[in-house]
Amino acid sequence: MADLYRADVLISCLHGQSADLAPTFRQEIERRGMAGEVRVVETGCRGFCSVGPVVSIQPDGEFYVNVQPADVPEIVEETLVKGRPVQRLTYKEPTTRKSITKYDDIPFYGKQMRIVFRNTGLIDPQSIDEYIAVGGYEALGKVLTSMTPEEVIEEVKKSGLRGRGGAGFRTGRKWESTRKAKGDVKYVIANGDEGDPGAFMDRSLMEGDPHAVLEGMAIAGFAVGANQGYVYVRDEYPLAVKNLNLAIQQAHEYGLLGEDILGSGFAFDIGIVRGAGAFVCGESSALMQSLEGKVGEPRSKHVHATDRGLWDRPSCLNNVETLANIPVIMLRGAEWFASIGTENSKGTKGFCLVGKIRNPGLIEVPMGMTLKEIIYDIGGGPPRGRKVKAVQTGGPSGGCIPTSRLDLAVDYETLSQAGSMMGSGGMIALDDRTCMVDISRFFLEFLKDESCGKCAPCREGIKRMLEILTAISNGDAKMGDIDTLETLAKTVQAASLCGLGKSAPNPVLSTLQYFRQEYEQHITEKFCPSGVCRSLVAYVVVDDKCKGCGLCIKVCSQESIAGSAKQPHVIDQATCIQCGACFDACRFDAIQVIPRSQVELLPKQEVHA
Amino acid sequence: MNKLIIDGAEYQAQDDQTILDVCRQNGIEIPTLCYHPAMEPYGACRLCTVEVIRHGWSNLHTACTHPAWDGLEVKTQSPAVYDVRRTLMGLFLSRCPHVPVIQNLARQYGVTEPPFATDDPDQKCILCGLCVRVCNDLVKANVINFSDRGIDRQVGPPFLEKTRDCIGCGACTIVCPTGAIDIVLEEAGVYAEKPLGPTAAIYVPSLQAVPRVPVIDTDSCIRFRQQDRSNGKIADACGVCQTLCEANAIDFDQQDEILDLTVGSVIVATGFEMWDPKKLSQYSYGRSPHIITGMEFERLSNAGGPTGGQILLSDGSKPKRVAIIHCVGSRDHNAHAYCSRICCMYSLKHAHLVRDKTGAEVYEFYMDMRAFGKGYEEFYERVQEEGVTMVRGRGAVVDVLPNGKLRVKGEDADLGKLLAVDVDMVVLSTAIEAPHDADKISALFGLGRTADGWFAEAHPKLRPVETNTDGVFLAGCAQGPKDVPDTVAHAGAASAAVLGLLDRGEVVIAPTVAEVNRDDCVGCGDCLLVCPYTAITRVEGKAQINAALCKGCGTCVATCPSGAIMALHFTDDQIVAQIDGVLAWA
Amino acid sequence: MGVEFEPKIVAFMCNWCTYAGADNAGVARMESPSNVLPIRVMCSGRISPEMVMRAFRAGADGVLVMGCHIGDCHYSTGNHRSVKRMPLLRNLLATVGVNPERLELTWVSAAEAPRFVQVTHSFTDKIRSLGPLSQEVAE
Amino acid sequence: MIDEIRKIVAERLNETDDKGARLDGMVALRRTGPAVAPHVFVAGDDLSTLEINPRYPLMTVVSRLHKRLPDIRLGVVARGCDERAYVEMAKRNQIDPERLVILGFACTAEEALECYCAEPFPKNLVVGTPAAPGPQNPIVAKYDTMTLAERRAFWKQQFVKCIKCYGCRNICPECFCEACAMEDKAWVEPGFLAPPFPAFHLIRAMHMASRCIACRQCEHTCPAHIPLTVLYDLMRRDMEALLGYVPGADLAALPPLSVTLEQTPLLLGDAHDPATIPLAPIGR
Repeated sequence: MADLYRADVLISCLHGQSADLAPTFRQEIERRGMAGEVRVVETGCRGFCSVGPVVSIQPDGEFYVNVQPADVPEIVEETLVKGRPVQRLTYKEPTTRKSITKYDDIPFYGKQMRIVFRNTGLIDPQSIDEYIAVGGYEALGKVLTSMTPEEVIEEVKKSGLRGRGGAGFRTGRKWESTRKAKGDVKYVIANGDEGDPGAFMDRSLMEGDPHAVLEGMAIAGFAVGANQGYVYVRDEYPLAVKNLNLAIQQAHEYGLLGEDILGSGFAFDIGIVRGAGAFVCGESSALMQSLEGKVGEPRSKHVHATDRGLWDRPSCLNNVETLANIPVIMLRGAEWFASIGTENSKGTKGFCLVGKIRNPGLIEVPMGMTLKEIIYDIGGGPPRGRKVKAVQTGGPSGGCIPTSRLDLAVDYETLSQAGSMMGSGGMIALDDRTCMVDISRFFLEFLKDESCGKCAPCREGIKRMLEILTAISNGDAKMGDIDTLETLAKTVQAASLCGLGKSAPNPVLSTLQYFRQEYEQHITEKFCPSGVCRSLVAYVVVDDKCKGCGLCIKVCSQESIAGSAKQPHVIDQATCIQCGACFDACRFDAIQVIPRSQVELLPKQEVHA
Repeated sequence: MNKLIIDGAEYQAQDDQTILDVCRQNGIEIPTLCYHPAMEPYGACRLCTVEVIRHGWSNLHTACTHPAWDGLEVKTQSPAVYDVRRTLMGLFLSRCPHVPVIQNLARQYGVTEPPFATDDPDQKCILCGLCVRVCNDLVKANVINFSDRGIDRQVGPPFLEKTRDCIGCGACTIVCPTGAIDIVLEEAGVYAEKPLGPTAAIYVPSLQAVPRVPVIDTDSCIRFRQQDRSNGKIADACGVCQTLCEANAIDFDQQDEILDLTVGSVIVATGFEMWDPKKLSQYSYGRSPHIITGMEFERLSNAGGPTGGQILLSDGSKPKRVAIIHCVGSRDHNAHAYCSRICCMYSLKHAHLVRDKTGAEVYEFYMDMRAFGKGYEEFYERVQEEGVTMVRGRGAVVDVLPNGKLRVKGEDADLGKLLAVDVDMVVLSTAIEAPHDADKISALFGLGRTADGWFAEAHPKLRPVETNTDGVFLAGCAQGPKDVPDTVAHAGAASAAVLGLLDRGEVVIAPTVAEVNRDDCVGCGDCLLVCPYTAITRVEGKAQINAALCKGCGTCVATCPSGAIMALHFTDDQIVAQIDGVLAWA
Repeated sequence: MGVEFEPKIVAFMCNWCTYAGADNAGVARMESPSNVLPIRVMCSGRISPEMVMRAFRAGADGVLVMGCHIGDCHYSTGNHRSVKRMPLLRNLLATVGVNPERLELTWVSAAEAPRFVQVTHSFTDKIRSLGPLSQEVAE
Repeated sequence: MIDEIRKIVAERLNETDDKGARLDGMVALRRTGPAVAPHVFVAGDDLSTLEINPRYPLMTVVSRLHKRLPDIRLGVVARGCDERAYVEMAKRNQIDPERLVILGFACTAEEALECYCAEPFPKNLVVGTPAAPGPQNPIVAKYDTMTLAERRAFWKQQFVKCIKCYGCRNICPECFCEACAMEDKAWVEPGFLAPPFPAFHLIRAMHMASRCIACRQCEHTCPAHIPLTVLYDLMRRDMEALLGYVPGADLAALPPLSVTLEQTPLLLGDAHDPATIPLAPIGR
């Protein structure tokens, strides 16, 4: 058993610069002779990205943000030796600037409900003992000793759990189909091929709580009658691979994987398969092709993978997040789980909340929470002076939901009906400095590279849609192009081979649905009101608003702005590259976006650099 | 039996059929590009998209991949289907604006002009993957595949570099719907195919072949190459020809057989091989397409050959001057010392053909004209009268000039001068030589070979078709260079020798066998050890020789310590008498 | 020693290789020394030490034993015996003081008419230089 | 020693084997007055006349008995050379190993010295302790340094004494042929005494090539005191060097001159080119 310690220092955000934190802490604690009393634990992600790296001291729960190695001696001196918080490093509530010392009191976490991410950031993911200490593998024990596979499936069905990968297929039904499928050899596959740009839920989970995934897989294996599982992880997640491998090894040592688990006679083993990082390999048939060692390209599937999947054998493919829910459901019961969420969407969902927002990060909320609550209450709303224009959900294949519909409850059906999708959990807040044409273009740019290119509508259609969007951005489009774009988008949606292609037009279609006027404005007025499409806009100083503070001069990378103190400044249109840095910097709204065409009409102004 | 409704009418389908199968079977037209009946459906071009209504839900699916389930309702012509196909054809036409198949299909859906900008007007590939699948799944040559992803996807060999793995089977060109693949032969020249030998695994041996049916070259055919020859099982590879042959004329089970025959006589008629003129670099063979061997000239001038029998240069023009060089590799101590016997006469024939077909000037470099046969000298005179320039002297060197012309240098022995002639084509009358694997035949039958590699007859004058192995005879060039009449005569003699044996019905064995004097035999058994024919056995403690098995080598005689064995006709006394005799005489 | 000494050489030849080679040499009008007195046997394996001794005894100054190359024996392995027997006999000659060079074993195939000529010439030259055996034995 | 041999012979004659069979007799030497002669002792015989001296080729007797009486099972009181003779004879069907029990005894050191014997004891040693091998014959030891002329002179001097009595052949246990090449007029002209040099002795030497087991009987017997074993020792030496064969050593080894190169390869030189097969050194 683990030794007893007086206190734990939990260090999150183990990427990049924070890598030095743990050694520094250990050195400092060693220097002070407290090595036997205080333990330094490198934990998984806590989701609160805007303030990382974060350190929390247990058991009292002091929570320090933006911790640098230089801060370590002070934390050790103050908190661990003298028992008082370091005010300098506590979290400050953004509006009131009030200092919040304890983790539990931070509003970012207040509205969240952490089921999937119950352990990440709190336990050492490389220690199976810690996972067991927080109730890990209890569910597996319960399932193997007291339940039949049918009962497990029934429980999952009753819980209402649906696939967290995005499509929302009912997990219980998938398990049942796999169980009923003919075949001696069956597989459980965990999909950890998280491909959405900016999304890292699966990664945080696999890095921060790998055993939760393994336990979920073992239970799934028992339920569907599989003895072999595979975790498909992208190779860009080396820590996830490392922690999962370690976890598998430990579970073997503890008899929680392998032959005759817990004396039940049930055998289950798990292998890690590393994908090379192709978005399309998140698609189930492409993933299985890749697992089989072939090129990750989707197949037409009129026969479900539950009947003929990996190596043509019945295969149950679940997202890692789906699987991490399973142990909790088994322990706390389907009814408890079903009590969370909406009628058709039960439980919680993890999101990666990013974009023009104050508290970006990884969150987990109950299904049914409105977008507004997520964006404002958890995300802290847009930065000063900005307005939320839309929320993009569902990753590159998702859609944009306008401000007017922010009271939408987040669940599978509602999001679909609004023209977007749940997806794997990307959520991007777009503010009024976001151009909807540009955002469509951005996603199609991503998909153009990530489409496997097998089927013609996806490959050729995305290329053509992107061409039209680029033309619109550049002011080269004509009115009929929007109709062509829409026709193309609908064809790609209807005719593509796999989910990637079928959902690829979503960004275009949803922005067309809600922001068609913005598209038209780009074409008819040759103007991008958000100031993003550079060919269409010019930035000018509004003389009577300019206080001559010079901030814009400082931020201009092109040295295109000139002006004396307290005198209105001038932008040299000849050298301005329309980056908008001045616009974002100005505290007096003295910089204005105007159509590029109007530059000619401006009075000639001398610019003195 | 599944029942489904297609465009309002009911059809029946098997469980393993797709919607496309049912439609094709019933004459319902559905356009396809990436589909081929010989291969698994792929579902990439999406052109066969149809509307499928199941349990009241309507969805678009590709007919090629969707099973023809019971109770489906399928619409192949609905507005939604039409719209999808129209948009798709717009995309295809924009990609490949000048491919007739695409143009025609697009026109059917009302698309006459590419709706989008064309990147590459010469693009023909629609990435349907048929070539990739035929190469990998059917042919199993695994030479081409897709590279890159998304809009950068393209088809090619690994790293898009030339590969030696391509076997040039051409299956990809056959299945390609848009004609995007060409087979380009690396070696340029008139001879679009090599002058000798086929280029594909299936070919008609000769245009003049009777019956004129193709054959499969099992050494080149991938299907046969991949079969496990040890157990004779044919691999499940390729079979494109069988799949595509409408007459069902291809039967892979027709195999070469190894027949076990018990025979009394064998005629070895293994013929000759052509000597490779690359072995003597002064002839520059291989450095110009216009330096060819006599055998290649035969192919070139053959009506079934690559030029239909015309004698042409690689640019398609007729040569103006041709040199024919005799004794290339024959009568040459750097190659074969012997005379190949046939070259003089075929060279004269070639000269005649060149004169006849092109009117070109012909220079014939000869050392001696060996026109020894009946009518041969007359032919020689006729060719001379046709205006062929005869140069007596070895054609020594052929140079390839920078302008592509060929310069033949040699000595005109009659004039006593060195000579150089610039010509358009050089025909090398190369030597014939014993087959490269004659040593195996030699070991198999215990045949002797002469120094130049030909099989040795039992006696150069008295037993010209027999060998030293009883029952094995030689015919034709296996024994040495011969022209056709001589070969026929020699083969006739060999046949007659065999027939002589057959006619007798009994074999007379040589009387030179060994005999045991049992009185003197002490039964030591050394003779049993030496006998290579196990002709000696021990009977009642003493050696006994089976005269039918004994070949009379006499090794046992020399071995017997007791002097109890006698070699008939080579007895000790006889040999001693010879020894004494020759020494007395000397 | 006589200036005009011409050695007498008994050459045992196997029927299939050497004899045919000698025959071919003759057909090709190649010249081989008349000192060489051919004795045809079916196989070099037929030649016993007694026979060699007998040749010496009967007046030969040298004895050549010729057969097929190893592996080419018409009787498969007859020459395997010769190649063991003759070297032993050469040693025995040396043991009793007779120059062993007077006995030579060599392989000449039917195809090797030139080799036959070369072997017989060089052996004759060698024996010529050794002088008469009778003189050697009489010493 | 002789007492022990007699005792053991008595025991063996009375012993029964697994099948209850007894030896039909024991071949040994028996004193008959002043001389000794081979004798088959049977059970109950007076063994006090059994002798082991002098040396006598008893295997010749065994061979004749085996041939004459196809069922007889014998024992033999044998020296090392007797046993070696047995090996070569059995190999050539002159003795049936199934019907012979060898009761071996070791020669004395003095005997080994006299015989220049390299192995003065049988492998199947029952009585006595092995004596050290005798030295090499001094003539053999210096032979390599002798020139051809010296050798020729030496042998001519020896062979001229030969009276063609065939004693060497008659005493030899390995000379069991029915007809002898030395008497064949094709090889040896009759009417010459001494026999022509060197054919007569070389024919016998070649016949002994894979047989001579160095028992020295021929030399002991020779009335002309020709040192025949010098010739045979040199022959044996060449045999071993060229073909690796030591007569009398191994019943399973095939007679090398009668088998193929695959069965017994040349140890020196290349059979494909006989010119490469070397000769033993000759003095200059």
